[in-house]
Amino acid sequence: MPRKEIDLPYRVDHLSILDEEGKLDSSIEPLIPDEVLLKIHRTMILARRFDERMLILQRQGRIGTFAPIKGQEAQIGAAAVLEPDDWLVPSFREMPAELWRGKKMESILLLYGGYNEGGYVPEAVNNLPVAIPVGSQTLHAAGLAYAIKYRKQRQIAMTFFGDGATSEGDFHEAMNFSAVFQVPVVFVIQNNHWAISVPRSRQTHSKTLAQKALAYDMPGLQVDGNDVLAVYAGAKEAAERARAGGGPSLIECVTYRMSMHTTADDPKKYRTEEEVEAWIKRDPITRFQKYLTAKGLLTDDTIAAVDAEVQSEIKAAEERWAQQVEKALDPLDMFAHAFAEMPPHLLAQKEELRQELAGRKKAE
Amino acid sequence: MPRKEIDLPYRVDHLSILDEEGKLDSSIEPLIPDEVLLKIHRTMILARRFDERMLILQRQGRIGTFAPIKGQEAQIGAAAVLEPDDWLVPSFREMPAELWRGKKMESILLLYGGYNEGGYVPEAVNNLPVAIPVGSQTLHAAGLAYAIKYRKQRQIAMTFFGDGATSEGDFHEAMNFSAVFQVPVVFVIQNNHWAISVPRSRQTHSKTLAQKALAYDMPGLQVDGNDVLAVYAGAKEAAERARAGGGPSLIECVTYRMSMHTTADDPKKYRTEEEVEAWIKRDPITRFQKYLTAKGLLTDDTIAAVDAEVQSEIKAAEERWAQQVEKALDPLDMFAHAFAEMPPHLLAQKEELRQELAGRKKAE
Amino acid sequence: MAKMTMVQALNLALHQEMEKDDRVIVLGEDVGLDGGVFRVTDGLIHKFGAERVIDTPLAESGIAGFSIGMALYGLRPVCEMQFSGFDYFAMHQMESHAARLRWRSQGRFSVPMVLRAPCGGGVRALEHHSESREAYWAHTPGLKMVIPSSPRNARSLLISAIRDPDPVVFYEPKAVYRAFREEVPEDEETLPIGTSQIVREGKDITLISYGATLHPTIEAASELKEKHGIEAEVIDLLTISPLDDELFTASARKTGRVVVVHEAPRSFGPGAEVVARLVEKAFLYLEAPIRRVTGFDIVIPLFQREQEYLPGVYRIVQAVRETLNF
Amino acid sequence: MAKMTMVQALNLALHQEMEKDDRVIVLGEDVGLDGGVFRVTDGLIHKFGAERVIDTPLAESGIAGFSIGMALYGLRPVCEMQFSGFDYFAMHQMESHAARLRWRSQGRFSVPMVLRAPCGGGVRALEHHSESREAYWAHTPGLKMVIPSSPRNARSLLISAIRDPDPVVFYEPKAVYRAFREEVPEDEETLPIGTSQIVREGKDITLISYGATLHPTIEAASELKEKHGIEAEVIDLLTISPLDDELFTASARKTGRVVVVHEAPRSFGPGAEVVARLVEKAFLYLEAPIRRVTGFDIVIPLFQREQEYLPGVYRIVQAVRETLNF
Ligand SMILES: Cc1ncc(C[n+]2csc(CCOP(=O)(O)OP(=O)(O)O)c2C)c(N)n1
Ligand SMILES: Cc1ncc(C[n+]2csc(CCOP(=O)(O)OP(=O)(O)O)c2C)c(N)n1
Ligand SMILES: [Mg+2]
Ligand SMILES: [Mg+2]
Repeated sequence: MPRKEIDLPYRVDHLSILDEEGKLDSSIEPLIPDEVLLKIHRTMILARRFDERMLILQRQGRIGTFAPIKGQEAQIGAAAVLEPDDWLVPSFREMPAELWRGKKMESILLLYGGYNEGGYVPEAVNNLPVAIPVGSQTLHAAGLAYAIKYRKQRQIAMTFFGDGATSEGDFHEAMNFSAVFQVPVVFVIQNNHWAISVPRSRQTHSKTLAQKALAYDMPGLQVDGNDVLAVYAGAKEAAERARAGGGPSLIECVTYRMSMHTTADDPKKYRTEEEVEAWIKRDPITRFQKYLTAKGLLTDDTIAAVDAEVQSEIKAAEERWAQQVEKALDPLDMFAHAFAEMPPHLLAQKEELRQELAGRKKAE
Repeated sequence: MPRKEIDLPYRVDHLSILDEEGKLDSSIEPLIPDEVLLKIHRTMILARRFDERMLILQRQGRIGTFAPIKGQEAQIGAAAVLEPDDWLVPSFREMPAELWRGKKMESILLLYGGYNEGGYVPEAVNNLPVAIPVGSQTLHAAGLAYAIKYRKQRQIAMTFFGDGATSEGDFHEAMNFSAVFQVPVVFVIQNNHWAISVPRSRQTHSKTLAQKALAYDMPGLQVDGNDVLAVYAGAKEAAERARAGGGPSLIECVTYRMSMHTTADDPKKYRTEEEVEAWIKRDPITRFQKYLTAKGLLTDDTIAAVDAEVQSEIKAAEERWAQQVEKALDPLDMFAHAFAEMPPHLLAQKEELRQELAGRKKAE
Repeated sequence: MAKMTMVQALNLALHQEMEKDDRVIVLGEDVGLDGGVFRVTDGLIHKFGAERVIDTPLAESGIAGFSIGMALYGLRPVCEMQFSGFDYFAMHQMESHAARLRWRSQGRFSVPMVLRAPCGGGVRALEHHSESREAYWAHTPGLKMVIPSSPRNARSLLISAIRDPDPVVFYEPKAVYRAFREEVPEDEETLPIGTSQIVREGKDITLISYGATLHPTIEAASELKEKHGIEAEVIDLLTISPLDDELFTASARKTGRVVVVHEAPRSFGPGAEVVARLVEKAFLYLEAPIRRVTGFDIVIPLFQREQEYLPGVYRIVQAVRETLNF
Repeated sequence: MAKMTMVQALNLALHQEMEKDDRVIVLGEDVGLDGGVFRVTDGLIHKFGAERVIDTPLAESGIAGFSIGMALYGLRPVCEMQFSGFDYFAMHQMESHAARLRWRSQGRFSVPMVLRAPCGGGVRALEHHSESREAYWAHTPGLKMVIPSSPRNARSLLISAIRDPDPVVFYEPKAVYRAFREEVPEDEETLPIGTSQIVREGKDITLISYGATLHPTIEAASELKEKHGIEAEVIDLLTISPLDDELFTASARKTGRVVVVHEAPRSFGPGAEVVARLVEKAFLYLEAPIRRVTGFDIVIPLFQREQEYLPGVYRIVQAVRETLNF
């Protein structure tokens, strides 16, 4: 009895299914219907192309600062295990997952183009808006999951956040609440190796982020985050456990931010080209395409066709965006949605602004 | 490679040296000089008696709310590994450790008696004042330890906090910062099984609190917190590691809050008498006395003598307290120590109060 | 009708709202078996079970963020911060999410939560247990900030806060919790958030206060009448934000003289906003400077001296007389 | 003397203080190799090493609490919150410890730290990157709150803040960071915290502002003079708390009319305190209501509309003319 090791209920595994060369470990290949595989592929391409397009728009000054997602498209594997009425609780780098979940590109452009209206979430979609304060949204996922459990629904909540976010107290509190109340939530870390200029190794001293689950007796799994099959399989396992009443899980997706932190950032200040190049070899799209090609689901031609299609989708979205911007011209709308009902002082302030704008117009 | 367990650098042990009956595992008995053993014993008795006395004073209305420490006196084992110039960073239930570190009883009475002056910390003592916001002080210990490392000193910082405190984001951030910067700090959890009315089992889902160290690749150890030898041994190991540049450690002391949370609390609302009684059998003082008696260091007579001595020490402290209260009569002192130099608006407000007090006196 | 303390009245409000609406969930530290450290949630767990009356882990940001998640799902969480002196731990969740999610989602989501916290001094408590920082919340766009002053209005306002479609920070003055009893009708009663009340009519001067300091303010008004023949009108703000400036402006236009009373620190405190509104809306009617009778701009002292810190009858009476003699 | 932007001037202050005093430590998110997202800490890590220029984990309460620990040991940490919109995460550490430890320990300990944060709108940023919540800090006993308006005073005030024996919250208006250059003497220069300045003399009206909105205020003063022959005196507060009410009171006594300008939301904002002080100290001299030209009481809109939210020259000129026509 004097000094003895304590048995802990969990160990931490690493999961990889499709390696960098696109080689498959078929013994653990998840069973995904062909049309879903193709839809995942298509959304990954869409996300990649839309990201590239946003970068151009940003450089042209047509939208403001945003956080590119290049390299992190395999996150769609996690979103793909969600049912339509499940809840997605993203940070600011989940554009791929959001597209999978039906977010409109024009609304993303509206948001990063600087219009409040871009935050609108359609009634049918259970996605929370982008959350910028790092780590803070994880608690909302925990609370949503509690409400789901309270209402005895089959839904789950899935929240995404970065390696940096694991340092925030809110992440700790969200993990702890979720484990204590055994609620149906899946925590998905996008470990893209950097929090702006701070490398994963300086963010925390632990060997993995997945092992942080041990602090809460929660299952934790590390997956190759550029392997969409591994991401899918890990998320599926966690989602099924959650739906079956087995409580929360943590998944660390080891991936890489191939681009800058945001368009305001210059990664050359803090990381080497070699590192980036090494990761480009591990591109999630390339290896998934190899897999799908080997499976006979894609050819070079159909890949090119997908590319062309998403490009025209993006173009169409830009047109809808332009129309929405036209409609969004009234600055007085800044007062909208402050409260369900506007209190007198805001009515008065809105009137002040109306008069000011009218006066300025006249003065011109 | 596909799915494989990740090797983690640490395991979590439980350490117990002196069991409930006072039976010793002599293979791991720490080497503590007799006079230190006796001083630890004496301070445990002093803490127990002073706590009892404070409860009486509180019930008499002579002091206000405070948090009794009964049952947690073995924490002195941890404080006993500190050098005089090390830093003690307590919560509000470390009166025993504070007495060990030279805190004056009269100053404790002054504090809980409602005088700001009770917060004074003598120049020679590196104890931070009581910290009430749960968990928040752990970050101060981490920062102190960083400063120690920066100044290349041999000191360490030791911070105490409860089981409930491990739920706060600040605990997580303090653990993470400490591990990242590998600073000389020892985190000591007083797991007294309750955070007011919330039992340890509902505070967090993990089997132990010690395992939370795994989230940071930090050594974590659980010790029998009513076994002052185990507490000492665990803390010694951690302190030596810290001093040798080995970074932070976490120690979970499994103990019990035998009394109420604070004097404003009624534990009967949420816990059973049986539970309390079971823990009274594990009293840290009883078993330590058995050990010291078996060692030939104490007899029933010398135990009684210690008791009488501490009682008269307490009485003397109360007299000094009364004198200090006499001196502390000026309410204008509430403005003292707001800033190094009092800004004009505070000078003016102090003058307002002076005039008010003078006016009220005249009006009487 | 029964005579109740504020604690009992708040407890009644929670009982009735939970009974009526299964979206209402109570959560916080020790709100379950313990019934809250002040017993405001007493008995709820026995009636509604541990699923709806949740003892949470010890983490304020967690409690607030978890509540936000529940509210987004359509529940109506009423969370308790054990003392208002610990709600800064939850500030970022409230400022950055509770207050913004309706706006951020452009109306799709809302956060109908209540954050309750005992506030203020006067109960001989430890450090951090006597603070008044309502100005933080009042200054935060997207939040409402309510502080009742009596059992009856506490009950009515808490019901309104629970039913409010937007987040409400609800401070409960500890000094009033058990200070007196008041008739509280059994039948449900609400009070509109954003509306203040005249609690005593007068023509010579307007006294504006809320929460615990309303009571010395009323006492001061009595003393002013009895000893000096001064008729003070007393206004209870009840809601700090959105601030009802109509009523006190009208009163100030009538009396021409105003004293604002609160225990929060003076500088950048709630009283400053009252003064600013009066200057904006009743400038020509003001016959004397508006005095702020408040806590000082220091940490509220430990309990032996807190009565000297807190605005009391003497301080209010003096300020009124000086204002009238101006 | 070199012409510098505010970013360069702040960087100079840090370089010089770190060189002079090895107690000065810089820490925060991305303050090392990246030099801070606005480059205020650029180059420091190369000169002073990673031990003194610390890239911390991503945790604001951690950064503040860690700094408090260092300060207790006698160091002089200068920590950066990446944006002021994230400093609420650190609010409890600042309110409950930084602001109180001198008092709590009755003078034994002190917390000579600086908490720097870029504040305010006008740089077309994302949500949470344009806030002005200086009133939270200004209302907190035990803290000082400083907001410079130009490269030169930013440099002098930052040096004073670092040397200050007590905690200083130091907000840096992003809109000014690179807006213009100013001569900044190479030799060390300090400005006393708690002191405001007249930046333009005038006799007709007093305009009080600080930080970014000082500049449209000055522009408005020029326009008022040129177009309307109105001579406005402009005061730059520089320190929000402790508020220097002597200078603006004297000015108000002279002009009789005052407009306060800031971009923080109006209600319970800094302007209210200025009004309250003027009412207390210059009542008889006021010839018109004091107008507050401020941000509105809503979340600052995303960038397409932020210029309509922020107080600009037009809004200030209108308010001045209305005040003069009162
Ligand atoms: C609470 C908070 N602090 C600071 C920031 C500024 N910031 C934005 S993103 C970021 C790094 C985030 O890193 P990580 O969590 O790894 O996500 P990633 O950006 O890599 O996707 C920082 C510091 C913020 N948005 N929120
Ligand atoms: C941040 C914060 N939240 C709430 C409280 C109120 N409170 C005081 S002690 C306590 C329980 C603490 O439990 P634990 O950490 O286990 O320490 P113990 O009291 O058992 O020594 C609570 C909730 C507080 N002091 N600080
Ligand atoms: Mg990252
Ligand atoms: Mg405990």
